[in-house]
Amino acid sequence: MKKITLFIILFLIWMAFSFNLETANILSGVFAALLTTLIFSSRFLTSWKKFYNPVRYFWLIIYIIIFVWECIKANFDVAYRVLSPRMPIKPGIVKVHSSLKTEIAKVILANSITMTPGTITVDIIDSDLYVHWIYVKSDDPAYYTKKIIGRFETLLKRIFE
Amino acid sequence: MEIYLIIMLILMICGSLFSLHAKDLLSAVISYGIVGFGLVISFLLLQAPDLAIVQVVIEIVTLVIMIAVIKDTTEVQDKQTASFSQFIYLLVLLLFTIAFYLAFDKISGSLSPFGQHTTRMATAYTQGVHETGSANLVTGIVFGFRGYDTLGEATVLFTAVIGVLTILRLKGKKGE
Amino acid sequence: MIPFILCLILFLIGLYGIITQKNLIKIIIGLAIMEYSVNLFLIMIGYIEGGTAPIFAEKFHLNNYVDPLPQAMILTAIVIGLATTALLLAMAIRLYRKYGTFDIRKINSLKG
Amino acid sequence: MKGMTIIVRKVTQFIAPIIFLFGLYIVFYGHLTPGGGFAGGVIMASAFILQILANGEILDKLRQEESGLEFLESGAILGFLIIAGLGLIISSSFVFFSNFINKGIVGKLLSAGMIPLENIIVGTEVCAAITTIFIALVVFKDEVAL
Repeated sequence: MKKITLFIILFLIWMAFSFNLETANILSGVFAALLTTLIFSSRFLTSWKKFYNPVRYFWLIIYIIIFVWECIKANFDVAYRVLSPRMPIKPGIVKVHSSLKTEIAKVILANSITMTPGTITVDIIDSDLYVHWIYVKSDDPAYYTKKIIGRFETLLKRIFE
Repeated sequence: MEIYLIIMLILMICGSLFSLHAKDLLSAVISYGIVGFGLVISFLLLQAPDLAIVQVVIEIVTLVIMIAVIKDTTEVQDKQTASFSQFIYLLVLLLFTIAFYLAFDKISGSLSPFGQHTTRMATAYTQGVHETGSANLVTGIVFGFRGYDTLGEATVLFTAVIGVLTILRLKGKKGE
Repeated sequence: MIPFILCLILFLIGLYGIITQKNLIKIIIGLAIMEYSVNLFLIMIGYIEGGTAPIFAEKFHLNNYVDPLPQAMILTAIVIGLATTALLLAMAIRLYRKYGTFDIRKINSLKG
Repeated sequence: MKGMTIIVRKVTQFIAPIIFLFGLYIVFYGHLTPGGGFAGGVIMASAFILQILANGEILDKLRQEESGLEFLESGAILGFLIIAGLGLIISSSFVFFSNFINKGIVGKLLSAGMIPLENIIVGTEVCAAITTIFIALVVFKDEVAL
């Protein structure tokens, strides 16, 4: 079943690459996706059932919108810090505890943190994320956990768990 | 068009000079990447997308291999002192420069200026779409008109792989 | 004419690296730079001002292609370049394992 | 050889099949769009290289893979020679590398006679060769130290 999921995803990607509906193209797409599935399926995800749940895709769209909005806000914040002559930066690494269970959700969370300007995920160890922050606002763990991952975490829980 | 190419070439020259004079090997290898990726952009400017695709992947693979080779070596280059042999090297280099410049001066008369190439040789190839049936003319030449070259290239690649394996493998396949 | 001369300068820098550098990795880098400059020079010869990439399109029949012959030759040369670089790096690794250095002067004096 | 952090490993699970599929696409459409056997072969090899670097492989397993890759590479050169020789035997013109299959319409996927076949074979050969070089340089390097 895991293999069929991978096959369907790869075949859709092939059709997006080539973008025509001739018989030869579809046959070669089936062949290519089959070959790729046979080689790479042993390392692919195990939880395939979540791919066929439309509610998760709805939350994914909302997540993308919120992510873009956060990104724009962070962009302006970093631009202000770069342009202002006093250089108001206070860099440091904070340890953020995340309550997400699955690995893939933690990785997506880490990548979202990295892609917003000003914060970079350095490493994930068990369920702690080590985040480099351009301006450490306070030393209180509850405050910065909410500040960094608060909005993302609840949505990711709905998408992946 | 020509001005962009000149800018890219100057960037490549700076990158190569820095790469040859860097203190430690890691920064030398990384700034060598400037030359390769500059070459990719030059290929795109010169309307050669096939070569750009090959070069960008080859460059990444070369960088990965080079970094893997020098990863656990911590060698810092010591200051080169001016000695007699150094003087001889510079003299040889000067002679080579003069020789190459004279040769270049000689052939540049027969070269047509940049961008004014007349496709005398390649006229048959550019009209050969209906002979090979391949819309990409480069692929048509590589496999159609010049198949022998491709066969030779495959053989050279095979020989290089055998050479790498022979040099690097100490134990036999049986593991004795 | 200026791009051709800059290409020659790039070639000479590679030659300078091979002649004067003492580190094996830097000699390999110099060799690769020479190879790149030659590739670029040959592609530059075939360029036509205002020409399109040599891919035949059914819709518009303008026959103003860039010369495809040098491109086809360089396509194979690039892959061979990777193979030769890999072979040289393999030899460098063996020398490093034996003598513990990349410096050719030390390797020369340690030999025997 | 050690692997990398969980971020790299998880993302590689998604990216590596897509890179491999893109390489196959470049090979199959080599006679219509930019690319071809050489470019596609190197892209396919880079998918394997990414996997080996991210996950970190066991030496014995890589040894087996490497002997399989050598077999693939030699087989690809043999196939190239056979395809070249077929022109000598079957076609009416008796030329090495004769393109005797029907050419079809320029711009369709099934066109250009033998060229797609040769593209696929060269792609296999380049992919096997570069993966072998990588495995030899990165993994057997550690073996030499023993």
